[in-house]
Amino acid sequence: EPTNIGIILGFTGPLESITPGMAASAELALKEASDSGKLPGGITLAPTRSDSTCIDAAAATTAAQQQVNTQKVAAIVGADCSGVTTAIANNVAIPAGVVMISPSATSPALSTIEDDGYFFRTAPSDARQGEILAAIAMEKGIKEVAVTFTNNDYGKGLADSFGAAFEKAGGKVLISAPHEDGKADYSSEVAALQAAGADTLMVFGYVDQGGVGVVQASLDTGAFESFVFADGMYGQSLIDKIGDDINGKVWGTLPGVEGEAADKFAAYAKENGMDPTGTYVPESYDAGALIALSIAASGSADRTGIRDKMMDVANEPGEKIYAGELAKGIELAAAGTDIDYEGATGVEFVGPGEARGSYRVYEIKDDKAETIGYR
Amino acid sequence: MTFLTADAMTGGYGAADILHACTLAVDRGEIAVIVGPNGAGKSTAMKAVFGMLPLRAGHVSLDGTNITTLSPQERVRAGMGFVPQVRNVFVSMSVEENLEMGAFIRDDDFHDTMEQVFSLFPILRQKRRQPAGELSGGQRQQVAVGRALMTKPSLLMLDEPTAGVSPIVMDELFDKILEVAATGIAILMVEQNARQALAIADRGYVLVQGRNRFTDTGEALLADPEVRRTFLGG
Amino acid sequence: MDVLNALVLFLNFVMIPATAYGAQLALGALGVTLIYAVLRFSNFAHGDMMAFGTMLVVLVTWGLQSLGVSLGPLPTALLALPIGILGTIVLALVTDASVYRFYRSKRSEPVIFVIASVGVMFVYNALTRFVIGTDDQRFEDGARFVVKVGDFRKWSGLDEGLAIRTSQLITVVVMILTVAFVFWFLQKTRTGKAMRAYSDNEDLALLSGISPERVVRITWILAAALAVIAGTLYGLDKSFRPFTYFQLLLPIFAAAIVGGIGHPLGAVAGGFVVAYSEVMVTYAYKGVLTYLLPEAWRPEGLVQMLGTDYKFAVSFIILVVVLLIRPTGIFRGRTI
Amino acid sequence: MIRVEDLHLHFGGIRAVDGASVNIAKGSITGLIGPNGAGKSTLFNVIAGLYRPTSGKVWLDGEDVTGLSPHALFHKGLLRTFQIAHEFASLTVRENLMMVPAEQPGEVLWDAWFKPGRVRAREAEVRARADEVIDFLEIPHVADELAGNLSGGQKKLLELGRTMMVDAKIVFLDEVGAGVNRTLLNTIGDAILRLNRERGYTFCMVEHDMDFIGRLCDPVIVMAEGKVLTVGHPAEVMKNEAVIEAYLGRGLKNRKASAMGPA
Amino acid sequence: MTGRVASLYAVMTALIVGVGLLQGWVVALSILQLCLISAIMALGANMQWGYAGLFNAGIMGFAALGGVAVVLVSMPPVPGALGAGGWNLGLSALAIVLTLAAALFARERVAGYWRAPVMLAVIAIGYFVMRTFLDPASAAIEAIDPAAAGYLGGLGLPVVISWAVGGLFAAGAAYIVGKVSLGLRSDYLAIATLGIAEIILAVLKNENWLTRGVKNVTGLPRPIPDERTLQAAPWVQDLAVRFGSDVQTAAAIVARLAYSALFAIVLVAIFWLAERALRSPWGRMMRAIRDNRDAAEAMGKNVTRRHLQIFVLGSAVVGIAGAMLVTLDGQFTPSSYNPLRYTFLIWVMVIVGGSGNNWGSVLGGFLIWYVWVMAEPFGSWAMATATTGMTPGSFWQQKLLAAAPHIRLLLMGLILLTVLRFAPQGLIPERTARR
Ligand SMILES: Nc1ncnc2c1ncn2[C@@H]1O[C@H](COP(=O)(O)OP(=O)(O)OP(=O)(O)O)[C@@H](O)[C@H]1O
Ligand SMILES: Nc1ncnc2c1ncn2[C@@H]1O[C@H](COP(=O)(O)OP(=O)(O)OP(=O)(O)O)[C@@H](O)[C@H]1O
Ligand SMILES: CC(C)C[C@H](N)C(=O)O
Ligand SMILES: [Mg+2]
Ligand SMILES: [Mg+2]
Repeated sequence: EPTNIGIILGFTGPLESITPGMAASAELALKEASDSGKLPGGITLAPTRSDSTCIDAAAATTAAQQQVNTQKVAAIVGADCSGVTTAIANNVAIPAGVVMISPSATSPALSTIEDDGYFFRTAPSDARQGEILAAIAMEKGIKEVAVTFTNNDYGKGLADSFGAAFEKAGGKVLISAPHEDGKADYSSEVAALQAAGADTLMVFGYVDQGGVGVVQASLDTGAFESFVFADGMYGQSLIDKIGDDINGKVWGTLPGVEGEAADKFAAYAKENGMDPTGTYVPESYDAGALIALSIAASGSADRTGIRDKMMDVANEPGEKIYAGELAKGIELAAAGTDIDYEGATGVEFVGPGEARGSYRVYEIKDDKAETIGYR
Repeated sequence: MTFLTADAMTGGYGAADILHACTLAVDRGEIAVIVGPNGAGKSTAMKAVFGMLPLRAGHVSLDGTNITTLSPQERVRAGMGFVPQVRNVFVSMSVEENLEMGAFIRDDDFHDTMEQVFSLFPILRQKRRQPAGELSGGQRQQVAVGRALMTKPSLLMLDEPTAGVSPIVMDELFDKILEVAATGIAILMVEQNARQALAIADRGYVLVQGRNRFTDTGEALLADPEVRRTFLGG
Repeated sequence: MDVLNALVLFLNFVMIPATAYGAQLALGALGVTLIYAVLRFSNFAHGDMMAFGTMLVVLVTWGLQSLGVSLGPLPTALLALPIGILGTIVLALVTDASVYRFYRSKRSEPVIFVIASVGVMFVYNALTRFVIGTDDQRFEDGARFVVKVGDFRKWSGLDEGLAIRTSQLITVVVMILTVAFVFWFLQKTRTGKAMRAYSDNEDLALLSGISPERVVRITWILAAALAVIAGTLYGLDKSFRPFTYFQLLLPIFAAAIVGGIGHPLGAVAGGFVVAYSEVMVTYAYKGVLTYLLPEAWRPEGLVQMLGTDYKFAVSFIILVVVLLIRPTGIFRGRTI
Repeated sequence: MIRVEDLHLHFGGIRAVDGASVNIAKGSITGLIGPNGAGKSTLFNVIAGLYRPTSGKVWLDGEDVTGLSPHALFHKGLLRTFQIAHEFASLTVRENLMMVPAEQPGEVLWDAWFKPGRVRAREAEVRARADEVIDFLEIPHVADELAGNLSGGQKKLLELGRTMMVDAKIVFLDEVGAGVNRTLLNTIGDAILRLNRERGYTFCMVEHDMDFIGRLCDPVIVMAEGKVLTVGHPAEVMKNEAVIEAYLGRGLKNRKASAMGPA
Repeated sequence: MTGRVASLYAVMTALIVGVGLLQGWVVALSILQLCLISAIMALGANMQWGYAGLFNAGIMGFAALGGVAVVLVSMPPVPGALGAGGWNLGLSALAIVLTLAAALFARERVAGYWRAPVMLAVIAIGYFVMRTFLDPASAAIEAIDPAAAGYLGGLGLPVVISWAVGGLFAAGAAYIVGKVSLGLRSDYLAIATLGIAEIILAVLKNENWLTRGVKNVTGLPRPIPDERTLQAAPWVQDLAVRFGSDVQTAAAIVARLAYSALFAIVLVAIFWLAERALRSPWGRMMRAIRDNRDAAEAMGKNVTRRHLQIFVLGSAVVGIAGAMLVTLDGQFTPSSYNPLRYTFLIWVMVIVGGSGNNWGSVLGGFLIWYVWVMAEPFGSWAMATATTGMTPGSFWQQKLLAAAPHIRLLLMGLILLTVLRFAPQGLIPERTARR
């Protein structure tokens, strides 16, 4: 009888095109853990998917409720969007005492919910990314920018934190305008952004949503010559889509760590036929892996036990465990040895159980995103 | 065998029958008029003849062929034309287009027929470009009859064609109906202007509660004091 | 010179994109309006019918591309279009036979049709996603630009550039041809008139010998063709994603209604009204004014009536205002 | 009672009513006749508040009521029927009648919710009255039928019945007779006379049946092309050449004519 | 209640109980809570469509306004927010009122040709005056702790009060909307309301000073103790022991029962009023108006006013339900409002249940919500079953599994079409008084 692990992501709705990759990544971790055969008591982990819809809090909580009460999940990977994540956490997971690890909900507000220690996220809060983007921009000598953000808590929060940091450092945001995702046309947004007179456009959107529409329209009309992308805009699909026009015009950040963690995940993911560069794919793997490791460390699939061990397996001290090495990690953890799960993103939980926030800085060159440093 | 024979039609809209063995007939070149109180089933009988009401018993034949099972559309092609009592024009289309639609099943040149309609109802020529929905009640009635004439039917069925038309137009309508009949077309109509209608009718039917109460020539019915008193308003 | 710069700026950022977008909306609205006019209901499945048809076009285009077929500077999708249209016509006819025909025979209220179309929308939605998934799909090829920004600058010597994409040009041309055809068809052909007659008074159409089923069939054929054309042009110009096609439904309806639903010219006018107003009301006129005004008068702020945050609302504000001033839409609705 | 002064109503280029001035005396039964499209219904509709006139004024009992809404006019005692029956299709015949009277407590939500007693009492009264009207119209067998299922003529009767549910000052009848069986029409004519004599209703009716007009109306107003052609006693009017030419005609040409009438 | 009604309700009850038996009572009760709220929304929509034939496609907007009320009534005030922007907010409100007054004045006094341009000019000027006050106010308010607050905050009153206030908000908005748009024909009314709902949402998403916009307000107060408090309560622990369940489940059930009871009280009250109104002469009048407004008008009924009344009432009911929904979610997230879920789904409820019939609307609310949430697990289950025999990882297995979430839409569509097919008047058709 396998132990169920809930995977609650927006399989339908506005994020439906990135969630399959995220789910597959989390399932990869669960499968790796199960296949190792080393989980205590011969536990095997079975993912059970359900749909968060990304936008409908009521439907999402009902889905979560079913996961918790019917599937009797030991823990949940999810949800994706900050809004539904908050709803599920507050209404279902925390009251029922089920650990919930979101790979992608990045709203700063999630740092402060009363979670009894049940809520974690492998993605950093957007408060941090804004500061980092501002700092890099100043270093590059960018003084005036236009900002466009996807009109949700993620985009707005990021635009706010960037704006504050940038102006504090002496820069100027000439216009900060939202765009709605999934709309038909972005020419009016581009027209207004261009008219403000900045040369650089900061794009805080989603890679296959409005963000790419804005970039495409800007390039076509020659509105902006250079772009800065936040995490949501990272993805090969954008580069493929826009083509040569984009080379040399973009730099951006996304959660990520230097070196080993990322490399190992990239190799491991490719081996398993997945795209490691997908949005929040590494974070999803980590969310799944952390649950498996906590089960190993606590010796059973008990819900509260998973919560109690989470910080231990994720943080120092201990032996570092990377993607593809879960078997080793489980063995050690089950034996009571300290481990420090690094995983795909160099997981390090701070304060209220969220990733500290390391960012990879990249440029788009030769039809590829090239890493130029880490922060 | 008459040109149109509707024999012992029984049927209704729901469970209860409206028509009870109602029989109607009309021959080529003849005018048959149905009169009767409101709600007697006159319109229902017309619909039944035209195939718009499922019959539980009885049959309809046209020119010797049994058409009981034909759809209204097929009956149009078989030569039947019908002007319903209500909703009988295309309100959003111009008068001219209404007439054109009347000629929909015709493949020959129908401009002569249209000319004839216009000379019968001169007001329609004036209003030919106006949507029929903007016409007065009586004008619409003229459009409706005109539309049916456009089919060049061999049987023309009219459900109260003169309701709401002025006396002069009514006279002209009856004149025209006579003319049409004279060309060998069979005419079956329901009328409340019963005295005028029976005066030109070859056959008259008085329908009461879905049953044939009196059947005779128009003149004979007009002369019958009981019919006059109870159905023709004295 | 400055005047020219201002003009080019305005053309490049406002007129050209809005025209292309307006043409796409117009084609979508034309389909909606046609169904409304003849079958008397607002077809909520239209957006997803567009998605389905475009999906077929995308699949066929990929097939052609892999066979090495191309149209030179024009997108291969144009070759695939007829097949997509055919497939969608089949879908529309099957849907009609299995769903709508029943309600027609029962003479149900229009709202029943509307709700049934919501059901159909769900089903189409799922169908499209089953086949092609939820991702963004690219199928554009051929030359991307007719006029490029850089080339234009070089050629004209102006500071401001101008870009016209192939897809924008094709969109407008196809839109004009299609609308002209639909117009001619409805106003001049016998079948077209029969459709109008049917839409006006079903019973009487029957009495005139017009076959209702034939009229309905032709309506669906036209609507399906329009949907696929609109969807494909939109996909070429932006990209294909099932979800956006659902979202497109709202502006399309707005366009149809602003123009006067049921009126083909209205659909076209409505499409452009919605598109232009979205862009013009939220445009920041600072750049244009800077070119036009003397030094001292140049604006400090953005000179923007409404932030782009309200862009989506703008089309509806316009809609509401138009309806209040002219409650039947720009053209009087419900006559074709 | 009703005075209409130089009324115009233009639909775009069409002058449906083109400078009509009309007086309807209190207690009279005034007939309004004229060729199809003369503007009779339109004049009715303007007086009844359905259209706002392009210009001109309407007085009711000395009060300017131009442009008042139909429901306001109803409360001033002006009722009308429609040429094309406007029944409430999903209500029964009885309900059609019962919804007419004003000041029903049950039509105020508060009372409907919290004062069932008062509502019931008034309902009983209204129902009794509706049943009287139904008997009067000789349609008791369809009292509980949905009005949408009535025959064409029955609907017209219902139209008339609704005006009998309240005490009106003036009733406008737009072709009540069209499509109504002549025997019944005579009964209706009697009813109109009775209402006129016993209750003091004023009537104004459009009708194409000249016997009916001749029996009931005095005076008769003849309209043509949006204007008043002449006014007078029916017998006089029917002799008027212009009226005969435009409206009455000279009867059937012959029984088996073969030539087309004059175009 | 006729036999048909009773048996349909019995089936519905059985469906929910079935979930309780198979998936646990917590799930069943979770569904029940939302069924109750959906039923209330459907009742509101039914008043407008079923009673009066008003096609309101802006249900979403009124539901969202109900949500606003929850935030403004029940959240604690944000210290300093009123001080920072209060004056300017007041002035901009004044500007709006003055502008409207001036516009109305212009409409009265300016005749003919110039009326529209003058009114537009007045509104434009008023708009810019309003903006000059509003912009600094909103900037000042948003500057206060933007990550956690940055908005006005609420009054800190008990959350149940906000349900009534939500109704009032929606009613107020409906009054204005109705005043402008009720003259329109039904399809146009539909699209105008659809548009107005989008406008309301655009305001809620972008005016951050009001309800934090897209940054959402979370942690709304609850009308009953939260589950963690319940878990700690001795009587709940007692209950858990008595029924042999764990404390969490017991607390979850208690909480859901409490919510359900609250919602049920509201539902019953609204249902009673709605049903009583429909059966009264008032309901008869409304149906008459729906059938033929010209004739109703000629029979002395003030159609415009009655339409406005029912539009306001129906919207108020939707507003109440909207407030309840937000209370249950514990958060207000403007971006979660989309027409599919908040307008069309409600419409489906009304039509499937049987428009014009309150019993039908309630049933529709229950059934459609049930299907909406149950379709999802069903999809996964169906696909899992369908692919059991296949080689794991094969193309078709992958494809089918990936399609699982879309089964929900497919199923929803098919159920809708099936019900409509076999009961085009809805499951419980309108009772026409015919014998
Ligand atoms: N809504 C409208 N738009 C345009 N023209 C109209 C409209 N309504 C009526 N008319 C025109 O106004 C004229 C007068 O119409 P009205 O209905 O008043 O005639 P009427 O005297 O009642 O005729 P009838 O005896 O046939 O009922 C007609 O020529 C008609 O075509
Ligand atoms: N669609 C319908 N559904 C149910 N009953 C109907 C329907 N149409 C008519 N009836 C009923 O059938 C009966 C006969 O109606 P029909 O219309 O045939 O009368 P009619 O003789 O034409 O009367 P009129 O002279 O008033 O037009 C009436 O009692 C009417 O109530
Ligand atoms: C999936 C992600 C792009 C979601 C986003 N970071 C959010 O918090 O809403
Ligand atoms: Mg009849
Ligand atoms: Mg008239």
